[in-house]
Amino acid sequence: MLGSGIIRGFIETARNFAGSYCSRERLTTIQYPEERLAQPESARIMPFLVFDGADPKAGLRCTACTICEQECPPQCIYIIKDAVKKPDHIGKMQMQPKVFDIDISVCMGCGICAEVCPFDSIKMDQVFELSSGERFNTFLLHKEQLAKPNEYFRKLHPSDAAETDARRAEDKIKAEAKARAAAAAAAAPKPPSSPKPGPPPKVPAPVPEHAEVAT
Amino acid sequence: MIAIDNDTEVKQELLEVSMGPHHPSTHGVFRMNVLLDGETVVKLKPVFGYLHRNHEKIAETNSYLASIPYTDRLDYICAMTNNWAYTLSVEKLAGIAVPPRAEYIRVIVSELTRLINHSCLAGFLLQDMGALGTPLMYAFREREKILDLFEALTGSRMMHNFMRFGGCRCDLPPGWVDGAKTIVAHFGPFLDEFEALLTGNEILRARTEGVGVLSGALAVSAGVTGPMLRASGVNYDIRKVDAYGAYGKFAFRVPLGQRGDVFDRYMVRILEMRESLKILEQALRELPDGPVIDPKAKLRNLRPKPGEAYGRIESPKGELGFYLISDGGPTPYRFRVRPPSLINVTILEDLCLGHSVADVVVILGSVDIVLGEVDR
Amino acid sequence: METLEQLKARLETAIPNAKIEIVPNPSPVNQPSLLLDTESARAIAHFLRDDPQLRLDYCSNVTGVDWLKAGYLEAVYHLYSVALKHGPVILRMRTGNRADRVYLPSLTPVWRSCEFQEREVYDLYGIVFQGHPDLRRILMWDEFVDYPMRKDYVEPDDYEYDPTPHDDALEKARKHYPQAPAPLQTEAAQ
Amino acid sequence: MSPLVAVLYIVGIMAVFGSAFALTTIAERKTLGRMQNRFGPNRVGPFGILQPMADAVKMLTKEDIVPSSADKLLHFIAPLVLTTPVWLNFAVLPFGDHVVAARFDAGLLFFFAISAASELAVFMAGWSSQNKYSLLGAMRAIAQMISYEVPLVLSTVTVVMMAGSLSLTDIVDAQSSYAFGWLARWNLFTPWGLAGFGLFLIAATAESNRSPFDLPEGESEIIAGYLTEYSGFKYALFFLGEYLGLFAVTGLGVTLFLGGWHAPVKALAWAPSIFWFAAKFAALIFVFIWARATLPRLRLDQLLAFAWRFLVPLTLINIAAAAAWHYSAWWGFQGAMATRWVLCAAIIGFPYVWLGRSLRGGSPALRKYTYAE
Repeated sequence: MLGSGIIRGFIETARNFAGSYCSRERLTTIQYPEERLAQPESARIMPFLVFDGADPKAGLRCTACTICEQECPPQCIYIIKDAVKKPDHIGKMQMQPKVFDIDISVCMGCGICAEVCPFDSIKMDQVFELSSGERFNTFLLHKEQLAKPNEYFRKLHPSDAAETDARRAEDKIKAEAKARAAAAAAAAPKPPSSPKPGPPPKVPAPVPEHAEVAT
Repeated sequence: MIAIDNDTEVKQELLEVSMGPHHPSTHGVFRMNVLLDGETVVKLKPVFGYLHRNHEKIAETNSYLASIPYTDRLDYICAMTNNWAYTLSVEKLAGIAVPPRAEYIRVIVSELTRLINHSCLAGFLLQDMGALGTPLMYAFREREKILDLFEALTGSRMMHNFMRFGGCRCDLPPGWVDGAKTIVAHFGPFLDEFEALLTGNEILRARTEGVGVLSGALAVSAGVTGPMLRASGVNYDIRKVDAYGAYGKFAFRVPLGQRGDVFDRYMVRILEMRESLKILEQALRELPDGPVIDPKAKLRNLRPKPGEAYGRIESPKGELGFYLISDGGPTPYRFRVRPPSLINVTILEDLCLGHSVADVVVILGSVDIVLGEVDR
Repeated sequence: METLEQLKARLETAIPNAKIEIVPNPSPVNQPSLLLDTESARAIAHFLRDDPQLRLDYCSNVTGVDWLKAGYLEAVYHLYSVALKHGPVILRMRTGNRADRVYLPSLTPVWRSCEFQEREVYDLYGIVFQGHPDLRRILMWDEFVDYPMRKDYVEPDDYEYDPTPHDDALEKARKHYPQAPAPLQTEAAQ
Repeated sequence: MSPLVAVLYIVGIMAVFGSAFALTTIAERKTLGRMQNRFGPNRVGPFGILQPMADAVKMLTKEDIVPSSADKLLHFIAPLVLTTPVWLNFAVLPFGDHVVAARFDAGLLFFFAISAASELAVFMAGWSSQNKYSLLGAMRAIAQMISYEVPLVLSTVTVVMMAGSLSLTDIVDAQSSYAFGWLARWNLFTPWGLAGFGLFLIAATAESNRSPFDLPEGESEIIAGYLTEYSGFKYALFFLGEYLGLFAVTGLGVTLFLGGWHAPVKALAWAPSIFWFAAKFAALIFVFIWARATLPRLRLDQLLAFAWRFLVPLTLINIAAAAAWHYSAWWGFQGAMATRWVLCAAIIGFPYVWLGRSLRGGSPALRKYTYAE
């Protein structure tokens, strides 16, 4: 007392002053544009749409089911269904979005859209440098800007992507087996008349690639 | 103020000052209409609403799930506890059980949140006292480590959106428990360092002892909760009273103050952090295996049976409660947040009367309000 | 703690002309509540606070509910006992209607914690608490006229220009800006 | 002194302390940063060394805002009134061997007379701004500066007594010899000098409105005090004036207690005298910065109580200690030096403890906290 507490405080700041020259522990600043912290796998900033293969339009996993639109807390997703259907990875005909807009000036990055999406279509991006000097045409992202290849998703969230890819591959195998069984069943009583023999050229089966990425 | 009028008669006038919203200590979101006699406070009326966004109304138009990320933004320093209070209320309303591992994880993240809140509060308090941010920077240094941990777990540093009805959104990533153990082990020495800088400091004690004394009786009547209530010597900790979650399984003590002044409020928080470390050590050691979410719990389309429920937890700032009424629809019919910050600030005027302007800032700091929660 | 029925009986003997009803709560959590009449509410509140068996000295939560279909507003109080560590006991009071008979007795003289919360209920629901020491708007600004938490509240048509309008905002934008600025035209062209 | 030399002195002082101002701002920010586990400014130029230039450009290009209800004339001249006289303080400070602009016989008196002008400027600023916070800040400043002028002057009285002169050059000369043939005979190395230096430092901190006595501009309480309504160049002038005041009082401290431009040990006396002055000056400035990083702010009533009930009595007692030291100088018995030290330490030490206790209102026991299970 009578000044001893103040002197203890002085010693403490002096320790930090000296420590800042010899220990990273006492100089914690990350000098941002030059230095960057690695983001953890779970990091989530803004949503994006995953597509398979090379064509963002044909490979888009989104089926315009509008679940994300309904669940989005700040209502920043805006979907209009297209009249034309397209086949998905197991060959089933699905709806596709004509308009898929995300207003990222409203989006709060909660990740609920990615969580509720039953088609593994919407996932969370990790790009955080989103500021722009132009506020009119930059923040309402359309599906062309949102669509990112599956490889990108694998890079961001390797374990999540591995699980997704495995599940989708399994779905596909099951669907093919089912189609074969159905075809076989159909072939037994009468000549085969399969209208859709699966979409082998459409989906470039991402299984082997994924195995490499995941390991 | 002394004004000399024509008859050279000395006249005493009161000075009315509007502290805030453009005041460095109110951060643009809070105002106090203060009537001063010299520098002594004669009257003080807090004015809120600068951050009002009617969270309750938004929640009444959104599904139960979609309100979780909004609760992150109530008390933006302690998103985890906000999540927990809300999910607890919905679990009560819909009768959802939580698996033990999820309960443990909830306790761990909540106690880490308590460490963040209390250490930052001490920093902000000293900042308001003019210590130029040094304690705040030290607190932030430690907070960063915990935020890194939260980011690895939830993907976001502050807006965690982590808990779900019936458990937690995801399991702990590999290596997380070890990271948490390291942080817990290092936090005690940090607190010693922090206290060396502050607790014995004569200036701090002169500024805080006997300032803003709150009696236990007034505190209870005014609904003051959390460390502020306990600093006034009232033993009421919802972690003990309700023993929600897994809190019944841990040995910890509740520190109580004697005089209810600013120094007691500061010290009770420091001691509470040390107790939190004990809880964390136990929880991290005994963390059970198993699922982190009730497999029967529905993520979407939750439609609880008509009825109502009030769930509350001990958030770092006090009793955070959610009062929900369901009419059987997909959205809550009534969604009410019981914000500890707003109700703790009820007695601000009682605490400040007779003190000087400089003390108002310190008292306000010791009440520990977050305007995101006060205004909602 | 005694059951709500016992409490009701005890209250009715202690306060002779009190009219109390038990409001059941069908949800899994067992939290039924007491519906008080406005005349004896404050006497009941005093009794609950001072009764040695109850000592409900802590009013945790005060809130309003707008029952649009039933046509009344309701104030709900959650009481706990800090001294005896039990609770909650839930009190409700109902107004006559939603337009002019919106008066309820304030319980701020009994529990100080109601002060800001009753102001908030007044602000957002328009329930006027008689006997409140300082009943002003708290979250909305003083000149605001409507009560935003009521179920039939229509938000004012005060659209501010939104750089990325979509959905309802786009409709509004079109209405407010018939001569659509550039981004709206690109939006419309889609 | 020829006019040419006078002009040289004027230009030299303005150049040196003007750049010292720039250097101190950056050094202060970097030191504070290091004490708070961060870098401090390091973006403008190598290691952020050009930060003061950037600050200057920012300050000078900012809009000069004058409140419409302000007293325009007073508002305009207040920064000038603060900054102009401060320069005169440096005239009497001996920076090195025969490096002093004006050898006043009453140099110390002149110094204090000049530095009192800053109070006027501060009140002008606070009053003319027509802002409640400015006025509160100005009133705080007046109360604080007048209160702390007393201990500041009293703490220097001992030095004047021992040197027998008010001239700062004479005071430096009185500290020029070396004890035991190697250790400088600075006033700091005597019991009264040590205590006097501590008291002087505290009073000087308060006098120059530095943390923990920065109440007149206590940001968290009254925004920026009397500076609230100032912007741009005028604000920069205030800033400059405050730092110059700090430099002047630091230079005075070096002169009075740290032996002026003399080397600490005889073996180092070969270094230029100006270097020693600069080194001591920088060390003292570092102490001020260090205090700023460490201490919270006092409250006004505590500040005044501290001045009148602690510092002033203690400075008076210190004079008695100096007298005891002076009149025991003829003691020649074995261990006389140690006895004198103990005597003087007791004369200061006991009142220190007693006054400190009474200031804190009784026993300063740490509180005990109970726990509920």
